[in-house]
Amino acid sequence: MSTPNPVLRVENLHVSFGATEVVAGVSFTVNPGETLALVGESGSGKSVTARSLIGLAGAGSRVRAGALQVAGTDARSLSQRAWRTLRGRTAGFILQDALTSLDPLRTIGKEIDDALRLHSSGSGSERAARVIELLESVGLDDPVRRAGQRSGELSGGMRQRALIASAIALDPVLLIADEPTTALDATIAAQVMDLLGGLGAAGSGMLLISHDLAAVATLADSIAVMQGGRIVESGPAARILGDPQHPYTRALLAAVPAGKPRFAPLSPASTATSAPLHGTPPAVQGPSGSRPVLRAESLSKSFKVPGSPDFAAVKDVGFELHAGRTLGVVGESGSGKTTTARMALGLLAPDTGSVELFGEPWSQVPEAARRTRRTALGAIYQDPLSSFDPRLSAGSLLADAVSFGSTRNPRKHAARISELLALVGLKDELAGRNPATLSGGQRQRLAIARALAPNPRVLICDEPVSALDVSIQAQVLDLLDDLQFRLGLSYLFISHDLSVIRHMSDEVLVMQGGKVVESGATESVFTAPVHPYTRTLLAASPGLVPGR
Amino acid sequence: APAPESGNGAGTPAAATPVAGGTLVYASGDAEPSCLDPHVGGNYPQALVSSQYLETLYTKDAAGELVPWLAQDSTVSADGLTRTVKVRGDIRFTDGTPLTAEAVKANFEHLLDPATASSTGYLALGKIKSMKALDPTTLELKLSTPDNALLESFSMPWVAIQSPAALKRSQEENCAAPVGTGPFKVESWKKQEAVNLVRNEDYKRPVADADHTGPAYLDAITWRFIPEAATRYAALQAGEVQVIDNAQPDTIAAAAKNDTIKHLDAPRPGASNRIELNSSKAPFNDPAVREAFIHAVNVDAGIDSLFFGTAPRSYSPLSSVEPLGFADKSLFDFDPAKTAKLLDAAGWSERDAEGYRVKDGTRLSLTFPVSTSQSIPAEQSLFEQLQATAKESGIEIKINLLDLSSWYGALAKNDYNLVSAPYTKVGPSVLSILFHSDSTIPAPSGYFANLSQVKDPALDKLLDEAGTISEEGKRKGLYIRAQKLVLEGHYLLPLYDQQNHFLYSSKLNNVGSTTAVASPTFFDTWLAK
Amino acid sequence: MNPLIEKLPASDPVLAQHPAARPRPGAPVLARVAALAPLLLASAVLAFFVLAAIAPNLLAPFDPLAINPADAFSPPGANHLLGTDESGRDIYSRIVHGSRPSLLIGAAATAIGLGLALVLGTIAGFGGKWLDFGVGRILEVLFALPGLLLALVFIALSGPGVGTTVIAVGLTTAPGYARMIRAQIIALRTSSMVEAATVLGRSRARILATHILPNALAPIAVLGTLGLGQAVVWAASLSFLGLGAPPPAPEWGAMLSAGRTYLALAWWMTFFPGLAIVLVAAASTVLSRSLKSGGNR
Amino acid sequence: MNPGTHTQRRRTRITGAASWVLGKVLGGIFVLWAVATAIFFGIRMIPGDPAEAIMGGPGSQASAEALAAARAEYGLDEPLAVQYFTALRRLATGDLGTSYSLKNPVSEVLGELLPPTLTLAVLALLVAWVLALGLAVASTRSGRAGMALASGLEIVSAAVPHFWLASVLIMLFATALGWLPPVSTATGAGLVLPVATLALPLAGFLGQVMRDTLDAAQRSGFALSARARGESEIGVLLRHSLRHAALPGIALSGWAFGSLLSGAVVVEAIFARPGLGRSLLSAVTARDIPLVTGVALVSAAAYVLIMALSDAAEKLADPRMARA
Ligand SMILES: Nc1ncnc2c1ncn2[C@@H]1O[C@H](COP(=O)(O)OP(=O)(O)OP(=O)(O)O)[C@@H](O)[C@H]1O
Ligand SMILES: Nc1ncnc2c1ncn2[C@@H]1O[C@H](COP(=O)(O)OP(=O)(O)OP(=O)(O)O)[C@@H](O)[C@H]1O
Ligand SMILES: [Mg+2]
Ligand SMILES: [Mg+2]
Ligand code: NI
Repeated sequence: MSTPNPVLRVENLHVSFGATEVVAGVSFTVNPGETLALVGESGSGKSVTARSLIGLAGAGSRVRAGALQVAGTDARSLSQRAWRTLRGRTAGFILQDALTSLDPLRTIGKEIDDALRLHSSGSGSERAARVIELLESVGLDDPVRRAGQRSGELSGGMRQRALIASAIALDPVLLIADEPTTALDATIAAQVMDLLGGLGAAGSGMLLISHDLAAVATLADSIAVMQGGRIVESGPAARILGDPQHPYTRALLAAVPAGKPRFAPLSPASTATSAPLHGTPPAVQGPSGSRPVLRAESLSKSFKVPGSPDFAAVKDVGFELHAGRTLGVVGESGSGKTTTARMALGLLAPDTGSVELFGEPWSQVPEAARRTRRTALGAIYQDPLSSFDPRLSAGSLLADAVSFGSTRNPRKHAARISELLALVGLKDELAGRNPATLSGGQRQRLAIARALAPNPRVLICDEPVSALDVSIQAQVLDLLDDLQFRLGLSYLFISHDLSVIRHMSDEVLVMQGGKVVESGATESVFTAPVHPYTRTLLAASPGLVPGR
Repeated sequence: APAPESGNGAGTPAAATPVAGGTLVYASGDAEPSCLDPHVGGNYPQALVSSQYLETLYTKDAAGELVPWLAQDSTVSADGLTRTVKVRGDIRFTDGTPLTAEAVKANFEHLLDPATASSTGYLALGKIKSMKALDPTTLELKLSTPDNALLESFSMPWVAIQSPAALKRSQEENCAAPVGTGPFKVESWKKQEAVNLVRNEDYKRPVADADHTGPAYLDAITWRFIPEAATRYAALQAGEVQVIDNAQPDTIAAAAKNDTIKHLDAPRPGASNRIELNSSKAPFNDPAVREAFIHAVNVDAGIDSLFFGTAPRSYSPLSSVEPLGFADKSLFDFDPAKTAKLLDAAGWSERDAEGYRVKDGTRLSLTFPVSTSQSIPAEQSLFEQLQATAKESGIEIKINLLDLSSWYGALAKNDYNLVSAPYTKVGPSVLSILFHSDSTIPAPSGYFANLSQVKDPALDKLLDEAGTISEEGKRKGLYIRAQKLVLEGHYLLPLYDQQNHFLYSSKLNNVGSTTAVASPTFFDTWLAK
Repeated sequence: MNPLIEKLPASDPVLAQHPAARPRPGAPVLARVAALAPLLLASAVLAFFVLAAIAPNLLAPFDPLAINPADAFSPPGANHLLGTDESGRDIYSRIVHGSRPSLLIGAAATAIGLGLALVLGTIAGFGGKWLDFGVGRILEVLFALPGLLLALVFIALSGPGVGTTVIAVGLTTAPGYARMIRAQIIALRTSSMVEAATVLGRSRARILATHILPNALAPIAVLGTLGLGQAVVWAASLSFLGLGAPPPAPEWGAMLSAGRTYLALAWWMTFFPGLAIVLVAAASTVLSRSLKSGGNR
Repeated sequence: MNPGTHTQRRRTRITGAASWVLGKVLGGIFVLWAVATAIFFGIRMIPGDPAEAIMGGPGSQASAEALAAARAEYGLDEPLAVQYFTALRRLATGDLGTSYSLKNPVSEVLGELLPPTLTLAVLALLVAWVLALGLAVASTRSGRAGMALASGLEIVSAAVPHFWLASVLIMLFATALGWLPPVSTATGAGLVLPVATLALPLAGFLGQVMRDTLDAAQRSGFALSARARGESEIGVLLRHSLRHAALPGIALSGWAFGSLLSGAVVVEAIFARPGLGRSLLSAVTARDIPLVTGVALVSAAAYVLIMALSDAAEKLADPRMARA
């Protein structure tokens, strides 16, 4: 850690907004050619730290530091103009949210060109050539055409690549990447990580920020773990991953589902529910011999797109979900997972094919006929908050669900409501709160409680944990496991995260471009994939086994 | 008659020598006429603008005497049924057509043709039965009854003489650019912006009492329409325009303190500005209630505060410029005690919760439709003050502000107890129009002029006789008796003369001569450089 | 220029001794009050005028209709706070008494506009494709007609007066509201909240009644507050054109209209009623904006 | 991607544009038809005899024969349905009829009145834009107090009634200071006050929306990225935020134009400016059906056109809309 010329040296950094200090005395060093990973849960101050390094901590911020040296200059005494030279030229910055970090009104070519124009005096055509070169180097196909496209026309991965291209345009000695892969699905995330790894190898120092310890493991030379604005543990990557000392670091590592068997608890805190979790699946009927609770047969759905031919979102998808089992659905973004789920829920009529619930027609009957049977089928979404009526408190939401819509007075069903809250591990007093004031994990628990209110047999979970950070995700996954075990529920579980799917499902369905490309028992699909697409997916997954 | 002037305009001999040239910009507050030919319809805004390019057979001189203008002379037969008019032979219209007896005949025919839709001119010539040009300059008119107001009628701009050739054009064309004999002629009319008048270079004959002969001094007149009083005055102050009409009382008062703006007060002839009391229905079918009302309202206090001394109170049905006008101040004093006595006696003795008098369960309530386009704001405020003073005597006045169409609609439906309607006509014969029972018979449109709806055979007889009698002295006596009758019958509440105030820039010299209906003419006017 | 980053000792975070690091208790309170100031001010303004509308005699020293020609055109002063008009009536008292008709016209017109809009918007937003299309066309036509023409024709139809003004202003403002309410309802209809309710087995009618309409109401309250001020301005414009409340009612628009004749002589006759209108409209905008941001929070 | 797909894409874009235009044209025709119909029946419900309006307006003492002749000439004696279809047939051929009160063909009258009103409205819109954007920019760069001040200015100016503002402006700039003429002229200094009267309240409205968007853009991820790239504050503003702030302004401009036409009624009356607004007022008063219909149709057409333009401008300025 004491190389004479580090590209970045931070000592005793404090950042506060008004009276609250969000970064409280952080110190670290990045050497040339080295990658430092800054990890920690949401809100621990990672992004603020990163932004402070380039003098953009945010409006109303107060930044103080014992030392802040970027490529040898003391950044603390820089003028505005000097800061602008530093930004982009000396330090490249990749913002947390790739989806909003490019101006939707401008072409990515222009955005990248800006970086060049601001710092070098190359002619227009030289710069244009360099833009194409950069786009090519971040692995975008057809860079000439891409340069003329705007962020709205690009997928998340392409946007992130474009953003990286603009950050590395001037070969900065320091690259700061704030959660470069959160918005991306596994295949793309792996490619982006590869790209960043290549840059580190090229000699510049990199500060890589993530909330996912496992995800950064392959790239980082050293790791610093942040919690509540402080670094609680730091050291070489191998030591942190292999022999974590701080309890918080340990919890972070344990929360990663990859490699954990079905029903193994991920979170030490998840024992809030009563029964200890078993290491074996509950004794319920296997896939063969029993009648499936939910069965879909050759579902297809296309959407009208103005000005182009209809778009087939789902093509000939079929599956069976058995009582007490979990069917995982995995696939890249846009592969038709949600559309399939919506057809299963009877919210969307399939063009062809049919869905049966408990052996009876479901998708073909009118909504009025479905309504009485809906109690058997529940749903959980990625964004629980938007599925709540914003005017209702948590208790009222549950009362509404418990009473089948006849009352919203929580007192009338107090017993059942507290039972439900206990079931998902929420305290009773939360009933009076508005869901908007709950944390992400609490909201998802509330959503699960509401889905459970009418005693459903089947839950359709569409990316239920994708918005949560690893430790919270671990708690929610544990809860779902526990509920399945205790209530004998069946899950149709959708996720793009392979490790989550592997941990949760008995069988899997791999979707690509609206089709099921591979299906079967989870372990056999994961250990012996047949379809090339499944193989790519698996190869892309960071496949980290802690303690390795 | 050129009216008494305030300020020091044309009255004093111009110290400087007139210079020719320049364009006068006139800003009118009236609605823009839809037709520049005053034969069509016939209202005061048309009279104002057409006085610049059309002339009449007769006019009035500075002393208020009727004098021939396009006419040379006129005689009437002993029975009063044949009128011979001799026109001047040396005049051409601006399109080159000569002025002849035939031309005058063509004008009268135009006025009497229903397709022209003349109202004012049509009424003025209503007694002509037939006409014949005896020679190029002599026109003989046969009348259905004697009409001693005919020459006065001839002096009104609504019967001005236009080129017969021009009249033969379509009405649309003639409305856009009538052709006359005046010192100016219509060059163009840009709707909603301005009527552009240019000097008639061939004009030789002087108008009555003119200071010079030959063409006018001004090159041109731009006749603009600026409906907002405040804007109009601001434009005059800014020097954008040189003359404004419909000047507000407060601005006239302000202008008096201002050396650069002068004032021309030219009260209109004919009727005074008055409120008529509709005697055809309750409660004004009871003369006692009419009288009570007249003593209940404090007109003088309102005029004092609102008109800044620009509008002397009138006590006559006729304008103060009418020589035959008769006034009786004693009938119109503000006397709530008298009102109370009269109303108590008439059975309106009880009061309701709001303090209004009640009789048989009906409130003493008067509907007063007010046309927003005919009453200036000061007048509307005056009405509000009358409303407030009447309330103290327990009389409710409901003022309805209406646009012109709705206002006429309310009158046609007899949905009014009080109304104020202007009427301009030269001479006392206007009394017949306003108070003769014949005038209660509505035109097909529902319009009628006798708004107090007096139906008094004695009055009819007086008016008929006064209109046909040839002896001037007796005519005067008859008209005075008629006026006494309507005043004492409490059919109307006179307010003041029909207001006709002009403000103009002191750069303008020799402003002040007017036509018989008090519309200003600018033949002698010149613009200081 | 201040450096972006202040210097600290390299190690030893002497946090406690750093003056700025300690929370300053007064500052956030002050800041919060400063942030609330416009809202407080707006509420105070509206409260004043509402009080004036409810109990004008509490606030007005003079009878708004009592004329006193001798006292006409007195400038603002000790006797007449905001001066007198052409008939010697006290302007301040007239403004106070004018609050009731003016606010009532504004409120009633807004209510009519919103009510109409709610019906149209609900039909469009929840009535299916064809109804939506139909209502959409109707709204487009209403938009294409200049608002004033609509009001003028309506007033010509039924004669001027307070009732007519209310309906005319309501009619002219309805399409704008309807468009917003429709968008609101469509957004709600396709929201995951409604989807969740469907999954729980709720019927369409019930979802409309318990989720969509109640949630559409909050933005309507925002619109209504904003609309109140705008409706007062509209009504005043009609009064200005001589199509409003009949005299001598002290309605603000009518006062303005009368006063502008005397602009050069007595500016206070125009200025203060205009100020009342601007104050009400601006206050309702401020209130509506903070309602909106409160709702978003 | 292969060239074939490119052509395909271009073709869909072209047919897309064509169908957009077709949709706008059909929609526009529908709106015009509906406006004509509404006015036709609406105005006939107003008390007052159209024949009288023809014969010189209210209070005319036209004879019964003259009125009958006028009715016959203008086809007013036919059944209402016949009149309606005749009127529609005429409108379809572009014949707007003859004004009752002005006696001129309505198309001629409108041809004279439309340009001054358009000039006024377009200038007011431009000025409002400049003011709104200027204030938005000035305030985002001047801290909390600046924002509060700007917000206050916007809210107050949006609340000012046109006629009041006009009176105050005349008093101030024409009478007291004598800088500007109180009466509007076609061009030059005379335009300043009327344009200001219309533009100031509009600027308040636009400013509120634009400043919110500008503020959001200034805080957005892409602005932060740009700063992180070394972009100066001015650069962020010019290259990024302003374009975003303009979008809601463009979307509102169609609506704003409609409100400007209503505002023109008042402004044209006060500043004695010829134009559609002023003639609308007098046409309704005079029950001049053809002229009212004409004015309504022209302003509806202007509205439809402006809406289409702002739609197109929105699509141009915001590629997200183009795809939607
Ligand atoms: N501009 C700001 N004003 C006030 N508080 C802020 C601001 N930016 C960040 N914070 C607060 O600082 C804390 C740290 O935020 P930061 O964005 O650094 O977290 P993070 O570790 O990056 O979390 P995540 O993993 O969710 O990105 C949070 O509590 C956040 O609310
Ligand atoms: N209502 C709709 N109208 C048009 N296209 C739609 C609609 N719903 C979905 N699609 C399209 O169908 C495809 C499949 O969408 P779907 O939401 O099922 O994907 P997904 O696998 O759930 O993706 P993600 O992981 O991003 O949630 C996408 O290309 C999407 O754009
Ligand atoms: Mg972050
Ligand atoms: Mg999905
Ligand atoms: Ni290609």
